[in-house]
Amino acid sequence: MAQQVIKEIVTQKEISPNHFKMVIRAPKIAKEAQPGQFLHLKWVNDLTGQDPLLRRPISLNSIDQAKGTITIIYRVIGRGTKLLSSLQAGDEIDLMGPLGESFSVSDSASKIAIVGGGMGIAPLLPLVNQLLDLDKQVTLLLGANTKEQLINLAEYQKLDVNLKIATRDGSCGQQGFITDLLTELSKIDYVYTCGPEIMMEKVQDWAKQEKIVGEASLEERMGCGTGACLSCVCKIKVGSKDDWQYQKTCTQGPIFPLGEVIFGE
Amino acid sequence: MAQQVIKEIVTQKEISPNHFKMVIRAPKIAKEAQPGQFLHLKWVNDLTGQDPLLRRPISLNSIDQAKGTITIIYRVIGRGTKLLSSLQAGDEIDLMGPLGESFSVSDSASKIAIVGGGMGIAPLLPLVNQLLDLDKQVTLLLGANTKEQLINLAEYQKLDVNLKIATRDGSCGQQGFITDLLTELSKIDYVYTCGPEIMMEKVQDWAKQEKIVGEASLEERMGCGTGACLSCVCKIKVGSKDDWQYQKTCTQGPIFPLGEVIFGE
Amino acid sequence: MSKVNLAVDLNGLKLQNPVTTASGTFGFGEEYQDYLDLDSLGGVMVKGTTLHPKQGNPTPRIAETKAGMLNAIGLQNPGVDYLIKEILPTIKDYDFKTIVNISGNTVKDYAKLASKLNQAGVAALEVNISCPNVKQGGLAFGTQPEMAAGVVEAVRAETDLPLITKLSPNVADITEIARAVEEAGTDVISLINTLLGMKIDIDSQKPILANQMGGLSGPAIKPVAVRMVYQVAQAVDVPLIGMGGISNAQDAIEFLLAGADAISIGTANFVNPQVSMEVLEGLEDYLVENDYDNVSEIVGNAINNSKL
Amino acid sequence: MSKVNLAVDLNGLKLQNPVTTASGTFGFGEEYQDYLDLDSLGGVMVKGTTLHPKQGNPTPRIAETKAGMLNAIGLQNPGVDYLIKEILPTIKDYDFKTIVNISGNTVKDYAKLASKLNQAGVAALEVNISCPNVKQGGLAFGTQPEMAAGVVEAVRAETDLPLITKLSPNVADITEIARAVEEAGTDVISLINTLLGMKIDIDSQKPILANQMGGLSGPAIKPVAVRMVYQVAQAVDVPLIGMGGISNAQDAIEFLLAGADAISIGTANFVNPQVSMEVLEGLEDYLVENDYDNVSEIVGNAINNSKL
Ligand SMILES: Cc1cc2nc3c(=O)[nH]c(=O)nc-3n(C[C@H](O)[C@H](O)[C@H](O)COP(=O)(O)OP(=O)(O)OC[C@H]3O[C@@H](n4cnc5c(N)ncnc54)[C@H](O)[C@@H]3O)c2cc1C
Ligand SMILES: Cc1cc2nc3c(=O)[nH]c(=O)nc-3n(C[C@H](O)[C@H](O)[C@H](O)COP(=O)(O)OP(=O)(O)OC[C@H]3O[C@@H](n4cnc5c(N)ncnc54)[C@H](O)[C@@H]3O)c2cc1C
Ligand SMILES: Cc1cc2nc3c(=O)[nH]c(=O)nc-3n(C[C@H](O)[C@H](O)[C@H](O)COP(=O)(O)O)c2cc1C
Ligand SMILES: Cc1cc2nc3c(=O)[nH]c(=O)nc-3n(C[C@H](O)[C@H](O)[C@H](O)COP(=O)(O)O)c2cc1C
Ligand code: FES
Ligand code: FES
Repeated sequence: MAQQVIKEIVTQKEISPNHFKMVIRAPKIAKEAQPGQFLHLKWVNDLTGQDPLLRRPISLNSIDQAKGTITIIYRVIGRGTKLLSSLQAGDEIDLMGPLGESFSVSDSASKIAIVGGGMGIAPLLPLVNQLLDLDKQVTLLLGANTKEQLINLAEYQKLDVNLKIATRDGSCGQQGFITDLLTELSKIDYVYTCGPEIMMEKVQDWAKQEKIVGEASLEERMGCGTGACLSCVCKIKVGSKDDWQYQKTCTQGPIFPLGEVIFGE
Repeated sequence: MAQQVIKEIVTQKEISPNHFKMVIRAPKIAKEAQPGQFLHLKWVNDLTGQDPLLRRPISLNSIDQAKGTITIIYRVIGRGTKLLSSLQAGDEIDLMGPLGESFSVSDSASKIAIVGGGMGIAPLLPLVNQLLDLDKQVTLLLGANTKEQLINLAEYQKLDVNLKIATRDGSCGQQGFITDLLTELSKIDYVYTCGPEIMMEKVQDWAKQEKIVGEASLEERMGCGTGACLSCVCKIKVGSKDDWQYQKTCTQGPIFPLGEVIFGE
Repeated sequence: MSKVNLAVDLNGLKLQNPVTTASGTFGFGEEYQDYLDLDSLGGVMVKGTTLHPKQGNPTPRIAETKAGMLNAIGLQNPGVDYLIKEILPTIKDYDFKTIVNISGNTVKDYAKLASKLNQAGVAALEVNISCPNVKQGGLAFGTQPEMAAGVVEAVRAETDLPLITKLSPNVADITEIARAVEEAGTDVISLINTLLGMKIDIDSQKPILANQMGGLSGPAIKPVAVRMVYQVAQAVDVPLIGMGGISNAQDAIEFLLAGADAISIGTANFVNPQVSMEVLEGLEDYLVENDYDNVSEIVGNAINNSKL
Repeated sequence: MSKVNLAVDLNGLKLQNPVTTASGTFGFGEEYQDYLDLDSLGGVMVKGTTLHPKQGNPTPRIAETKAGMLNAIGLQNPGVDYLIKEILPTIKDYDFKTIVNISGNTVKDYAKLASKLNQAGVAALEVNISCPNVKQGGLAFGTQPEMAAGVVEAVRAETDLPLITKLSPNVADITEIARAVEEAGTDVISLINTLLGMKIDIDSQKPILANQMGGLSGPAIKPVAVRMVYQVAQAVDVPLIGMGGISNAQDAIEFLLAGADAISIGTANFVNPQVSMEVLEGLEDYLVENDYDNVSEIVGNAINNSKL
């Protein structure tokens, strides 16, 4: 069950320029949250007043049930994330969560590919851990502008995953887009993707061609985070060929089946 | 010449419950400012956004030309002063000043009474010092709710002034209103007053009756602080008996001649 | 046990307290069940409903502004038949009053909606003549007294349910519209809907909303909303439900003092899903502290006091 | 030496750059001489002037709201004769264009004001048909197309000066008024004036402003202002001066993209007396960074881009 709670920040660290990692003590959320879910955050401080007015959705980057903590990793974009980055250990943060649907794990699929790009790498760590726990073979394709922006790289290097990397500046792995490496994959049963729309669209096209099922994690501007306001909708194919519906990214997503997402509209 | 500058806070201290004293390094303002003038303040911090939107007028409580510092003393009332009180040494503050007319000092007057009440005591210290420098005989009447709220009491006790005190709770001086002590005064040439309207009105009535000239320092809600917006006006008698004009507290005041102020409208 | 009587009777629409949630911001109530005790709300205005299902506008549908937000949802909803069959049964057991907000392209649409909902077991209808996000109808009905009255009369003819008419703030004289809908038979007036606004992205040099313009809501519009309630309260006799920027109990009290008999909370639900409970508690505290027995004792006090 | 051409020609009113200060918020300019280089402003709209001196409203005249403020100054001013004799001579040597904002109770008032100011050496007149704070006239002129046109025609007949007409946002369809004043012969349209609003003190249970209602300005109203500029730019051919909530260069650019040829800064002067200079610099930076030669190249781009 989702809840709204005010929690304490355990640590906050700038892990690379403009990228922050925040650990929050929230045992109940840590206990319930599943890979792919997100939080809807507000900075608790009388002094900030109502600017920005709305909350900010951020994915769970790690869920530590034992310690009762959750971790988020985010990039500073505008005023909201800038404010978030000014918080320190001991400060309080107002969060709603865990929200949204989680990634689903198919029993039959054993060879899994996960394609993450940029900030879209952030929600993948709990998924990778879950899949490894289930003894799946995981090929992880990570793309970013620079090596520094490859979120959780060090963690992944320690895990038993087949890691493939592409950076725009060539500072790590192959120079170019991570989707360039899709052709290297073979015999994949299931693919997960999260990242820029253009990347996910390419993954979807590739998966369709290769007849691979999978899921994508989407981002949309959110108001309520509860399914009430209908601001976060995305176009999802339903029924016959050209039919589609607006579905809510916050409650029906953010995870949607690959092949059904109509990107770029 | 008034200026808008961003300056550093040297110290900020809670001197009694909800009352704060802030020292700011501002050599140029310290050099130019005269007793009775005020600052128009804004908290410099991106995080606060635009709430409150407007600046806050606060009087100069001390002007130290030698050290290049100025001091303000204020009470926390609403969100603006609450924010102000959260600032710490080393933080920056945005100030416009020095603003307004200063108290005028008459060469011919030698026996001076000064009647201050509540927060209205705050702007009086520089005036007292100035008058003492000019070898005037100063009787200082200070009123407040409690002893704790008698601003600068310790400083005044060290100065060569005839100090009379009244508090509402009787914790210092006579119990009651400071205006109750007006009748004890004799042979006063000039009177200054600053405090609640009701107090200043009583001082004005008394001065009129005793045929004493003087000045009052007024407070009005301010927008610009520069004389541009006409939000801070007060009713001042002009010309013949019942004629009056709205005058600007920020530039034509805050100091106005006693006897000419129409209070309570 | 409450020490003050918070119940309000809006011309027949009885609410256990004056705190309701605004249409389009609270879904069908259930979306918020994890966050608060829905049973303690006075009423829930459910999402704007149309005769036929609507997909709504393309995204982005919202944009933030200073102390406010713009929305151009475009009335996405599953249509009245689906509402009656699939949704209303799931919320009928809550203690709050379910009020269905209806929107049409034509007067006939409104009448049909009313007739379909008449026996649907809802507490009241809120006639939205003020949605700024649909091309036809909507806004036009809300800005012309005769058209506004026409819609209300048509709906009135089809239903015995208490009728709330929701006014648009995008007019020169809101009292004119208020009087027109009162005469046409509305039981209650709710106000305000959103102000029409827009935001431009200076990098792409395009409006942020796919729909270009949208409705401005949130704290930014509160002064306009309070003013309109204050004006309408003096112009009509029917009870008012005030809204626009309410974020806390103080804001809600301002609306009551301005002449609203009940209030509705919109955008603030997104910021703080428990805001309606906090408003309810804060209102009760205010009444107790100031020795009132009944919430109605403060309604319109600012009008009376400013005439002193 | 500026790398971009910032000069604008508003139907004959030539400004060295598009940054002006809004009437009632910048006095006669001189009030701000300690804080900025007045000579670098495009224009200064001086305080609203009436035929006879006016005392204005009782205090409190202002109240703060979320991201905005209410004012009910009530047009306190020394009257047009005093303006011409005592004030204009003191500001005539600045490089900014002095624009006199005029308000009347009757059409005749406006005509007389125009005729008195015709030879007074000012750069233009701004006809305020939109002041919400005076009982008679003002607002009424701004909400009815025929009355608005009547005022403009009467002023037009008395002066050869460039004529700016300032519109009220308190209307259902601002394009209707805009077209009416364009036809009546205005050279330029400025918009928006303040939205009518109100704030109530919940302790005293009274409106905070002595005048009860006042005009809402500041960042809160920017989305409404941008929307109206965007609408009016598509409805008329005369140039526009956009205003309402501009606090920085980004805000100003939004107005230009929405279709304003110049902009005016009001409330933000109170918050930051140097804001107009910062807007000017920020605008120039934006134009340079995006390789424009002329500020006019971005005017209305959001309109064109949203039609793509
Ligand atoms: C389900 C979900 C999970 C997310 N997880 C992460 C994460 O783990 N790490 C991370 O860095 N970012 C994540 N994002 C994106 C993050 O929400 C935005 O970067 C953030 O809202 C920007 O806020 P701002 O005030 O800094 O930026 P501004 O640009 O000032 O924001 C303006 C408005 O646009 C919205 N907005 C801006 N960018 C986005 C975006 N990409 N997606 C949705 N709304 C946006 C904001 O919420 C706000 O309403 C996620 C978004 C969604 C929807
Ligand atoms: C010339 C002048 C000198 C002043 N000097 C001092 C001083 O030395 N020490 C001190 O403690 N206070 C002083 N004040 C009063 C001080 O400005 C207010 O207490 C302060 O503005 C309250 O702001 P707030 O946001 O905390 O309160 P809020 O009540 O939230 O403010 C709301 C609005 O009302 C205005 N306001 C509230 N109270 C006053 C007031 N008494 N006078 C004018 N405007 C007010 C605020 O500026 C703001 O615009 C002075 C006022 C003036 C005009
Ligand atoms: C996202 C969103 C959707 C809305 N949808 C509707 C609607 O369907 N019908 C309606 O009458 N009002 C709708 N409104 C208007 C609100 O009910 C309310 O009148 C307005 O937002 C002002 O209140 P607030 O400032 O508290 O949000 C909507 C508002 C928002 C923010
Ligand atoms: C204190 C104050 C006084 C004003 N006086 C006038 C006036 O005399 N004439 C006029 O046309 N507009 C007047 N206005 C309106 C402004 O010129 C401007 O149109 C409005 O404030 C919106 O811009 P802003 O949000 O940048 O302030 C006044 C505004 C304020 C805040
Ligand atoms: S954010 Fe409100 S429905 Fe998804
Ligand atoms: S505060 Fe603007 S004129 Fe005094």
